[in-house]
Amino acid sequence: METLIKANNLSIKYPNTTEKIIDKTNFEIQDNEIFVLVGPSGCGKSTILQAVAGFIPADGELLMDGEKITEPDWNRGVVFQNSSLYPWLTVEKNIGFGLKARGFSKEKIQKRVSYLLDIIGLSEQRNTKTFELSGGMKQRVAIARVLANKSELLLMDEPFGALDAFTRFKMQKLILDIWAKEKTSILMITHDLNEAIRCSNKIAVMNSHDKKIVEIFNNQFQGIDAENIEDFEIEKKVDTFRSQILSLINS
Amino acid sequence: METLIKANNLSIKYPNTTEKIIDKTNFEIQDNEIFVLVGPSGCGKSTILQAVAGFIPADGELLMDGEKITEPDWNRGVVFQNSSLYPWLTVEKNIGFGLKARGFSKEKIQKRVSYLLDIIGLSEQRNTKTFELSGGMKQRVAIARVLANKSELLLMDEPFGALDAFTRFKMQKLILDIWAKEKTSILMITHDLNEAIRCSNKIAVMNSHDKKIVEIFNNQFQGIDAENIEDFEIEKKVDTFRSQILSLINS
Amino acid sequence: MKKKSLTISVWAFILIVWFTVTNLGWVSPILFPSPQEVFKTFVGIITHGYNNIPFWEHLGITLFRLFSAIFLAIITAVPLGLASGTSDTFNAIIDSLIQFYRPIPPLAYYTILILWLGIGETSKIVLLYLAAFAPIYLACVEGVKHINSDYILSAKSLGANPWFVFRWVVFPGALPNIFTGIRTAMGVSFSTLVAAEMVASTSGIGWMVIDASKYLKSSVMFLGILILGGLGLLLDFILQKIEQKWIFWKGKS
Amino acid sequence: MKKKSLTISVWAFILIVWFTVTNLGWVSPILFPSPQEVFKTFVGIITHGYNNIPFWEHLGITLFRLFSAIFLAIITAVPLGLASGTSDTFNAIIDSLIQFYRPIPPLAYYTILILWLGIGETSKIVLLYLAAFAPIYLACVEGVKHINSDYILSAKSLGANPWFVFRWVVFPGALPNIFTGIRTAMGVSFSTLVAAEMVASTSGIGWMVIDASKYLKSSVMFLGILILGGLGLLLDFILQKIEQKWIFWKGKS
Amino acid sequence: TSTDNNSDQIKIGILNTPNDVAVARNLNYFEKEFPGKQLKFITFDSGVDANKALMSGGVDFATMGDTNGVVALTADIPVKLLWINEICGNNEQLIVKKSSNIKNIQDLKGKKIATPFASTSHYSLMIVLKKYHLEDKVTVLDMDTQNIVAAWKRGNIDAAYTWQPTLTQLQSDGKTLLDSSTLGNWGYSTGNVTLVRDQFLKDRPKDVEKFVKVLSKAHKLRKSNYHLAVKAAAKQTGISVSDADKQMKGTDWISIDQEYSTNYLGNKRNIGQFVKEMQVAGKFMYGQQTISYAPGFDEFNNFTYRFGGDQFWKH
Ligand SMILES: Nc1ncnc2c1ncn2[C@@H]1O[C@H](COP(=O)(O)OP(=O)(O)OP(=O)(O)O)[C@@H](O)[C@H]1O
Ligand SMILES: Nc1ncnc2c1ncn2[C@@H]1O[C@H](COP(=O)(O)OP(=O)(O)OP(=O)(O)O)[C@@H](O)[C@H]1O
Ligand SMILES: [Mg+2]
Ligand SMILES: [Mg+2]
Repeated sequence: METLIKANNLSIKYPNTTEKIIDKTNFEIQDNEIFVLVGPSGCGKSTILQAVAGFIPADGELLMDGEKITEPDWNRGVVFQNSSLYPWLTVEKNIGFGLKARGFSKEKIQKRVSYLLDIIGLSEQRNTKTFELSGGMKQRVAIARVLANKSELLLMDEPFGALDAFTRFKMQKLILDIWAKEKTSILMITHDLNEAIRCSNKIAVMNSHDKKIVEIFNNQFQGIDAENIEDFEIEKKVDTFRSQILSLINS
Repeated sequence: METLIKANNLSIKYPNTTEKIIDKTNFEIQDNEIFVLVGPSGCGKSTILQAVAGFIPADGELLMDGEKITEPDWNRGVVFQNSSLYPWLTVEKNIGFGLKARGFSKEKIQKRVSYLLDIIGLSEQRNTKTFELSGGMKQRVAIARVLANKSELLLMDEPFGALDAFTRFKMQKLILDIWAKEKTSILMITHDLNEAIRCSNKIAVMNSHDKKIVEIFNNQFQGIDAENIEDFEIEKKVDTFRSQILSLINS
Repeated sequence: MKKKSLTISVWAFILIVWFTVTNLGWVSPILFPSPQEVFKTFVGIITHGYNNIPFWEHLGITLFRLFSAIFLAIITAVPLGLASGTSDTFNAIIDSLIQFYRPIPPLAYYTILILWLGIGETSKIVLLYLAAFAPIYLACVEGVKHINSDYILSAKSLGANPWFVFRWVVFPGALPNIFTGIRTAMGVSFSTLVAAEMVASTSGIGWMVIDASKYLKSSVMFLGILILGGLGLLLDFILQKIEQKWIFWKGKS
Repeated sequence: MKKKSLTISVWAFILIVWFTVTNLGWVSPILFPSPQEVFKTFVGIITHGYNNIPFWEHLGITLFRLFSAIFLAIITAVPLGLASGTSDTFNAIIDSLIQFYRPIPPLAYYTILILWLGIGETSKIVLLYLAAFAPIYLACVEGVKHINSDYILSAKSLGANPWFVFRWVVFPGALPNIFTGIRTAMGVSFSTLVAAEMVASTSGIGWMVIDASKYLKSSVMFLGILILGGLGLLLDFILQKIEQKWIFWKGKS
Repeated sequence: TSTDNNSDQIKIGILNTPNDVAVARNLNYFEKEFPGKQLKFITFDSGVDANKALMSGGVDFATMGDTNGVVALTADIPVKLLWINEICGNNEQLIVKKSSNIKNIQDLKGKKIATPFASTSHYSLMIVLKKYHLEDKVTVLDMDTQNIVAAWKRGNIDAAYTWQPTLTQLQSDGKTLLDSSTLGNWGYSTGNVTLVRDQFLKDRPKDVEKFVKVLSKAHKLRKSNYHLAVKAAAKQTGISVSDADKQMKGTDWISIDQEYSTNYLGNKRNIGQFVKEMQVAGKFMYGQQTISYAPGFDEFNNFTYRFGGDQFWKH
């Protein structure tokens, strides 16, 4: 496996304030890995994601494929908590947005969009206005819009935070399916530990005062439905794992 | 125990549509009981709560203390998902709103507000503007505002839906503490099964097509932290209970 | 609908009071011409025109002035406003100028416009144009400033270059505001219409009212006021319809 | 700040161009009086007044007319607007009347106002009042309609009677809108100022501009325009400050 | 500014009163003198707007009160004083309400008097007030003629100095204290004059001569056939013949010989009396702060077009 993102002594502060939000943190995201970031509200999760996206400048080393990240790039697609689809464009046009911006031909765009609509199960809604979709549907379109670019890395900031528990569960499965098919890397933020356990390869934990990632766990339970485990041996392990993470978060 | 709320063949439709959202459902809420309603998005949970609050009219029988519910009343306090505190009033004035509206004396209001500020741990924020509070603080003030009236029933529609997992956990404890102190009844909606299990005496389940409450469970696990159970025997039982509810929700 | 019938009754009531009061001679016909009188004047002006110019020509020239001004305002204020909303430098250059001229009553600078541009159509249209410019400009700046920043960040991280972002995100994102600005501009321009037609005109609805007021022809004044009121409502209604059709996503997200 | 210094440079540049062009005699001094000339006029008017009336009296009478009108508009439009926003019946009665008169250019009905109310202060103040009324009224209706319905439901289920709900929820909830309405009203009224002072005045800043334009005293016209622009900015600035202080919760929730 | 050199067009600013221009228009004198040329008549309510039009090149000729002519001179508008259309007499009057108990000019003390500012009436009124030392003891209101009628009817004003046809509307309950012929006797004549743009004069002096000839023809007609002239003026301005008669009787139309004599505009060698009185008016207006300086005789001398007159006025 190769290293896709490398952060070395990464520090971040917002231009309008003096205080450092992130102070000398280190992490790596490998190729084809789902890297999930958890931590209490306000600890700086979104700040890290925005730096990786290239939305805000950072001090220290922050590399993608060995190159410094300086500005947003199609190779790092972002899914926001509130889908941020363009209401003036149809579902199809939203998904094709990145490809059009990058100058692909109509046919190529058409083909890729059809394929993605199929994956997210919204082929029927091709020409629907985005504001007529339900929350879950919107989030699926937002994911497809990012996938269209075949970018190496997906960045997702609490992508399912606004969805109800049941829709959320389905979306987690979708993400895992897509990840298996498209062989992409994902950096995801969540405040739901079960979601983290179900989706990730690695779980990076932050607490409210250290201004950095305090621990990165390898997660052996990817794919598991953490709320409904049949096998009690496994359940015991998951519980221990969860407690471990929780105590670090609250540390 | 006495019956506080009694719904008999309750049907509800919105004035501007023809379709019934709730069709002949039955339930009872007893004195000093926490009654939690769960179900998929759009099944009509909020609709039932609004009817109980007296915000929308209902067909069939809907009684509180044997009397028909026709309009909002201070005896049924409502906590909304987004606190709906009045930003033009301080924390203190928000909490005292109901008492002032009902004509209580300044001293009485003062006393009750101080007591409640103490309970919710915001005595310091007495004169703070509400929009300077964090989400969790706001929700605590919203609960105190309703408690001030000493109403018999609290109605809460996903009161912690907008809070992060960690704040949420604390708020659940607060609710149980208050409930123990103030001896009130609560009708609460949530889409978090663990929250339902932790807080409720009874769990009423709805699914997406029956337009009614399909089952009401007695919950023996009140107070438990469903995500971190030490005792494996209990954990097993909780899991079975949760699966049972989930399968009904998805039926 | 109960509401509608109540509204109609109110207007009917006003008409009846107007009719009664004027026909019983309780008020002087110069202060308050009777409805029949106004209607007769209306028929007369429709059939024979006013001051030897057909009514439709008066209406036409007024609308021509108004629409020319709005059109010019749109094609200049929209680019300037969008630029000013997008670029801080450009904003620093242009914004204070517009903020300064905006509150000045148009009549204050009309004389100077006439001295500069003559008494013809140009000065009239420029007066209306200046009234219309500021609201559209401000709406564009506002529109750009209030675009959901996630929209722009999304576009950038999808690979859009600045021009693409502008064309497909900033512009459509600001459109609802721009359209509101155009409606406001139409209103402001419309209310400047009479002032614009006050000097060296011999046609236009606004001029008609002014001319009538010189000779105290009350029924023509009333008629002109009613026509202007109706016309104002109609224009705004049309703009509203266009808005609903073109800016279908307004208020949605 | 870079932005601020750029803005200052722009104004400095304009001043320099103005100075150069006029002092080299490239334009006629009636079309474009020189800055020194305008400044000299300013000093003259400050010290000796205009038309034998001190400058401060001109300013005072203009502000008196404006503020009287705004004050009257507030105390009438706010209750009517709130009532119209709250009660459908009341809305049906009053709304269409206001929608109808709103677009009519004030100058169209000024003559009729003069016929009805005379040439004194009354007709001037009423003209400004009518211009100010509609924006405040509409803002109140809007304000009431857009109050978070949870606010009202909360209040009811906390035991508030309708009057208490109105006083402590509807009114403060609509206040941010009302204040925006007042600012708009000030703007609209201000831009009607010159029209109001055009007839039978012998004082007021607006009248000064009109009088100067009769005698083609360009430097006075320019000065009047500059004063009106500055005054308009100042008034809006003051209102904005008051708004920030009183409506501290605006845009928060 | 649109200084078009379209020599097929003549743009003439007019007042909507029964004057020599109206007579000439109605009898097609202009068309006869300028065959094939495009004549554009633009009506102005007052000299105020006419001056703006002259300034911006919107008209080549414009008729206005002589006080507006003074304004044009001090505002440095590139124009020349070409013609006196009429001398004001009893067509402009100081009129008071019968009910106001004003018997003589002294009684005006404390009263409200309306007049259109910057007009000849305004000037005449101010002269009267000055002569009787009433300047600071009355309220002078600036009103358009139509507003004077409305204010009069409502009783908002006690007196007005204005002209026909407004006067007729006031006369039923009004009493005349004095008219402009008296002012003329005092040496403060007023009148309506026509100005021509310098550029036009320079480019097309022949057309200017023809223009004067046309107006002179109207003046001659009034002398030779008063009734025909009144009828033509009435028709042109859309008023009744009797109204036109009343208004025209109040004014004096002087012959072309008189125009360019020392009594009025002056001749090649000497400045005219009317122009001298305009200079006095300028001094007075400057004293009133209505204009920015008081032009001297020299300036009025240059302002007046009279040297070319010798060659053609005998036609
Ligand atoms: N644009 C900004 N300018 C200045 N400070 C900011 C900005 N955005 C966030 N912050 C501050 O940075 C800190 C970290 O914020 P961040 O949004 O990264 O937290 P988070 O971990 O994503 O929290 P949450 O779970 O609530 O989304 C907070 O203290 C916040 O106040
Ligand atoms: N004001 C309204 N007018 C008409 N229909 C409504 C209204 N509010 C809700 N509905 C409809 O009633 C149904 C039930 O809505 P309700 O809000 O009660 O669902 P819910 O169970 O609370 O869902 P959620 O978990 O998303 O809050 C939905 O189909 C919704 O479209
Ligand atoms: Mg975040
Ligand atoms: Mg709900």
